[in-house]
Amino acid sequence: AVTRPASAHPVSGLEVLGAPNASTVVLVRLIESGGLAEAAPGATFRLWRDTDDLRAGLVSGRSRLITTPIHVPANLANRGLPMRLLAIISMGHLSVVTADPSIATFADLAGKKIVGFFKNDMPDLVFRTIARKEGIDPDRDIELTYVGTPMEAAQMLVAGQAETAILNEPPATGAIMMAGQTGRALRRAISLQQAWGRHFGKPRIPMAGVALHQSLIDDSPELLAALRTGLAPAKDWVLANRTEAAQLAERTMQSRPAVFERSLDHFNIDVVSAAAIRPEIETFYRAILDLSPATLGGTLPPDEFYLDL
Amino acid sequence: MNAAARLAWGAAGLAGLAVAWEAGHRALGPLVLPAPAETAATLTTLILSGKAGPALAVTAADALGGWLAGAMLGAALGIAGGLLPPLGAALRPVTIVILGVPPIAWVVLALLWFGPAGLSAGFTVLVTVLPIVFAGAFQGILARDPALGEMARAFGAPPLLKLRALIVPQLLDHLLPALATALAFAWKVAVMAEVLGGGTGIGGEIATARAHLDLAMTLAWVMLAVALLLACDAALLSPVRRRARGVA
Amino acid sequence: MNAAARLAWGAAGLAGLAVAWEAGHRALGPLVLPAPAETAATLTTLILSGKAGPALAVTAADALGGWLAGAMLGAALGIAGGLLPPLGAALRPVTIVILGVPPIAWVVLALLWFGPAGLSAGFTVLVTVLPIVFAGAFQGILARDPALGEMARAFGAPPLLKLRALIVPQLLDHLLPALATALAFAWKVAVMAEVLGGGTGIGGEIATARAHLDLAMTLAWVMLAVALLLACDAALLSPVRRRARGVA
Amino acid sequence: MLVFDGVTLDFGDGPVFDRFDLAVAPGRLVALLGRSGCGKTTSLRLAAGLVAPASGRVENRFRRTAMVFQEPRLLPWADATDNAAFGLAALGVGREARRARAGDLLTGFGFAPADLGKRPAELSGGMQSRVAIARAFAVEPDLVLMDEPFAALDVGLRRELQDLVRDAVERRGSAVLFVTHDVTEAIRLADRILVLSARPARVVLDAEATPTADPAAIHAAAATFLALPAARGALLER
Amino acid sequence: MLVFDGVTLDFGDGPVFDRFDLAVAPGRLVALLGRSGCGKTTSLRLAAGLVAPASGRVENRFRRTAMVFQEPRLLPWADATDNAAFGLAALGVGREARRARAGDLLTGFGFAPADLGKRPAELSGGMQSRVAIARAFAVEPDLVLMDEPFAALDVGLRRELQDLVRDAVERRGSAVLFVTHDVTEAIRLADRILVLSARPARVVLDAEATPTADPAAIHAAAATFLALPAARGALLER
Ligand SMILES: Nc1ncnc2c1ncn2[C@@H]1O[C@H](COP(=O)(O)OP(=O)(O)OP(=O)(O)O)[C@@H](O)[C@H]1O
Ligand SMILES: Nc1ncnc2c1ncn2[C@@H]1O[C@H](COP(=O)(O)OP(=O)(O)OP(=O)(O)O)[C@@H](O)[C@H]1O
Ligand SMILES: [Mg+2]
Ligand SMILES: [Mg+2]
Repeated sequence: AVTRPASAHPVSGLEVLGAPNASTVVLVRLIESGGLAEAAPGATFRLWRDTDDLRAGLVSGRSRLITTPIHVPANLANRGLPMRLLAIISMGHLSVVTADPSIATFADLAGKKIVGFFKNDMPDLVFRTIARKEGIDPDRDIELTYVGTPMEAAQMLVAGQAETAILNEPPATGAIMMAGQTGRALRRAISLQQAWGRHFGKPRIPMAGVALHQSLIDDSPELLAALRTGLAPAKDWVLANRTEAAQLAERTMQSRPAVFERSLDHFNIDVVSAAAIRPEIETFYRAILDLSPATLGGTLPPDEFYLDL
Repeated sequence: MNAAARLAWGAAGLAGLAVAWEAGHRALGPLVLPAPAETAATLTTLILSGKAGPALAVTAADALGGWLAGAMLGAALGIAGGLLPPLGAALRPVTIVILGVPPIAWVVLALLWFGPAGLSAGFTVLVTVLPIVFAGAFQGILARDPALGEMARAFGAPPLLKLRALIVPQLLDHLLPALATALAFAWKVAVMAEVLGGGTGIGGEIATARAHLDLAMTLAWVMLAVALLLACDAALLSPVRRRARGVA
Repeated sequence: MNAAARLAWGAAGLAGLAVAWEAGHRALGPLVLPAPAETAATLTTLILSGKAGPALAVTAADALGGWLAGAMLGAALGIAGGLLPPLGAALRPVTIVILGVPPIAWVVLALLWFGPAGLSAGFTVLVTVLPIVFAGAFQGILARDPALGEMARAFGAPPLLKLRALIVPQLLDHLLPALATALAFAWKVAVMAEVLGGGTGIGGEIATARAHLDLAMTLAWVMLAVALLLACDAALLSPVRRRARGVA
Repeated sequence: MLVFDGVTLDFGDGPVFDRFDLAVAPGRLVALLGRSGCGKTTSLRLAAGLVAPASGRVENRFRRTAMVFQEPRLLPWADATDNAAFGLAALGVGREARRARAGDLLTGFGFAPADLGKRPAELSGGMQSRVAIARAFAVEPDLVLMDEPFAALDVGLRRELQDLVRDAVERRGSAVLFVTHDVTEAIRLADRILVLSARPARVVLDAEATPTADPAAIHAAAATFLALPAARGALLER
Repeated sequence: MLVFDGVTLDFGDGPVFDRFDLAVAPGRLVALLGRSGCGKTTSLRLAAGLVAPASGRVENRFRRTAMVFQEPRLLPWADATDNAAFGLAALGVGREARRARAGDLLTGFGFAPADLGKRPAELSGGMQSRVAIARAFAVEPDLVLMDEPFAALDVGLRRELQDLVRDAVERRGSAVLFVTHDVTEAIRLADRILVLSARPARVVLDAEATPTADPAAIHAAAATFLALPAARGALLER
């Protein structure tokens, strides 16, 4: 990428859009701790609800810094929007939660009824990819039905309407806690991250990251610099100050502090340079491309997509 | 105005809409609004590839099934409520509540009763259609001409004749537009319920297209649903509209 | 039936609904359907804590603003379309399309034009309300008595008098139920748009409650929205209903 | 037998009837005269059971009653034939049979074949009246309640239909309660003429009569009738 | 001046008028007689510009035209006073003034104060007619088109209103085109009597007349009139 000479003008009125995903707390901490105050004074933060919301923010130029599942910026880049991936902040947060004591491994899922969410979207694709690798045909060997959101799947589990569901965080933690209050025993039977590791090397899935619009990098190299220096300490603070982090999440992301805090162990936050784990990211992208090329807009993103942290 | 002129003007209106769309596309770019031509091309591919048929069948079943059930229930309750004032007064706020409760509240119930796949989209449609048709039928009954009712009583007309010869023709004046509105809602709500629900039908395909951030594909599916709605309106309601007031 | 009796019967209807809810709660348990009493208690806490007020103000602005704008536009177009048959024929399919296109198709547009918090929920409401009111106004114009129109022409009544003394009173027969239906939809759609949108208003609170898997809280917010809808219906439409046909 | 016994009725602005009595026997045509707004139409509606008296009793022991309203009251969406056949439909007569019967009646009342399929909005005022009259006579009623039935008809048609009514009374023994403003019509048709006062309606003149078709006799009788102080007071003076 | 010049009109089932001519001058009351369905109402609608002729010309050069329809055509949601004031509202008269004027007229027509606020459904047939007549005369028209306006009125009211019409013709010089079925009414009122044939309507009798209020003279003239072969053929025979 061509970078213009550094300008002395800070970016004003930046709206940071966070993915509705617990790992976003890293970027929130960075903002709240004043890490971006110099480069982007008055930056505001808001969760986006769906990709339409995100797309409108990006196209209008209101938002140029986001956290997001990493297939989204790749897809947008392939559609001609110059998006760049700076860092991975979540190494996966999917698990199979069940009340069925007979389920311990993927193989045990055969013949069971399972509730999934976001059909054909990333969580579903990850599950299907792993299932294939485990020798299970998700369309034939298991009875997979879908609901609209993880909240509904969690609700069904808690209410006893379903025995097994694929869940993300924090709904998985929330479901287990709520069921516990009524004496129903739910547990995380399978970590999809572990399962992934058996087939793709490391037991982690680079799922969510921080991405920017190229124009933001051009306008304010200082902001990029601030992100580079601030993200890792923000993560460290979150892991070290769990209670405060949960309060922060409650204030800015409307999470429930108790659930958030417990869920911290399971959503695998980390801060890793995109360029540094490009091979792992591409493994993930290829797995998705195999199953559903349209998810990424057909191809791998170009070289300039990956930024160094 | 005859049927041909009406059709021509209707086509002109739709053409105007297409022009507005094209203008929007030029002004805002493909990431916000893909070109109508591109969308139409995508739709053609969809149809030719055979993907459209099954999705369409599922959505049509959801929309029309829910519409039919909701319309029959709504019309029956509306007529009964119109003829029996206390019943009508009791039902009116209930239907407003049913109408005003956002679908998220129903989703829980629907999931529970019908499971994630099955009938929950149809149920959501029913719940939307029922109050609309109720209101139309209710108003149709209330607005009928008392002078004609007296005439029928003076001739000792049995209830069935009154219904057929007096009530229904006057009712249709209010019921038909309600049915048309409800039909349009039925398609929209069926699609939305599928988008938010188990991922079947046109709505499921839209959800997938959205997950792919593929706007042209999303709009192609929407276009298909709307085309079907217009076809349905023409096929189901126009004949009734033409026959309205033609009853003996 | 007088107003007091109507009110009493209406309350009876709502009580019936509450009983059905309680029965559902007993049959299904609190994890599927919280008790009405628990929900009401949650709602009371919400109101007393002062959280309800601001959310409610946002949603009311979205719902009523969108309703007002959509109703005025829809009524104007419906009346114009009813009086000018070619315009009516051109607008009818356009409004069906507007009605039948699921919001996902224009949510990007709305977000782009109006921003995530601002007016996009109101715009979604407008787009839903407009076709409903259009259909009502259109039908109201078409259904008017030609004999009275001839009388007015014979006396050389100016357009304004015709509108006031002839057209409006006949129109209200169809327009009022359309406005009532549209109002209910306005609340529902505003809440839904907020759930899917920027997280403000009652819808935003519902989204949060859902994320917390807190059903009682979700239903408490829904109840608040519905209560407001009923209050609105009583406050805005009942007076018009009473005055209908009372015009000189 | 139709009997009003001490009938009282009030629409909220003073009584229309106050202990009003009336009786109509089979084979009799009773004409009701009275100023506009005195309660003639209301008495027919009471007889047909369309309003109930506040107190007193209305008893209609006839088997089959039909009514010709002051306005035509036709179904706007049905054609002339179906409208005329409505009473037959109420009796359960099949569609073909009732349309044939109604069509015959209307043709007898001067309808051209093309007019039979017209809807009310396409019919002249007098044609609408004739459809309403055909609707009543199609059911061959024992009691016919007629509210100024011939007001919109030309002299020729009026005479024909007057003859039809007399015929029903004399040959079938039907009873008729006949409201009219036309004294000559009352004299031509009635077995008994009642003149009502202004509200509350009271019978101020109750005259037995002999129906006649002779114009000279009718005019003479009308002049005599209107010279009676009671009739004069009730019908002409303010 | 109102002029029909070679007017042709067809509703799709044969011509109602075929090159029909007619002229009404100020200060003249022209009565139209003819059998039911012959085209009398249609001629008034042509005069009022409510239908256009298929060919020929209708010219109405009067400044202010008012019409009394065959049916009352009242606004069901407005009370008697507002209905009678409708024509004044069309002229832009303020609400208070027009209601006062309409109320006076109706009171003159025999309305009790309580009746002024009634809606049409609460009025008797004759009361509705009177409201329609008041609506027309309230605007003090130069040309009044009247379609059997007094058919629903009792003898007394009819005479009063007949005098009102003659008064308008004689004192204000209004022109009146007056449709009636009642030959005596035509003779009582008209300066000229036209008898129309069955469809297509043609003038089969065109008689100058002298209005009179003397009952004996009216009855004699009516008998003479109906003895004319043209009138007899058009009005009485089939
Ligand atoms: N809108 C219409 N469509 C078809 N035919 C019509 C229409 N209006 C009137 N006609 C026909 O035109 C003829 C004349 O009708 P018109 O109302 O002028 O009669 P009229 O002389 O006023 O009769 P009446 O004394 O019964 O009131 C009738 O045969 C009628 O059926
Ligand atoms: N529904 C009603 N509400 C209030 N008043 C009514 C109602 N129906 C009739 N009236 C009043 O009752 C009286 C009698 O009315 P009715 O129609 O019986 O008169 P009528 O003798 O038939 O007169 P006309 O000769 O004018 O037809 C009138 O003063 C009328 O205003
Ligand atoms: Mg009467
Ligand atoms: Mg006529």
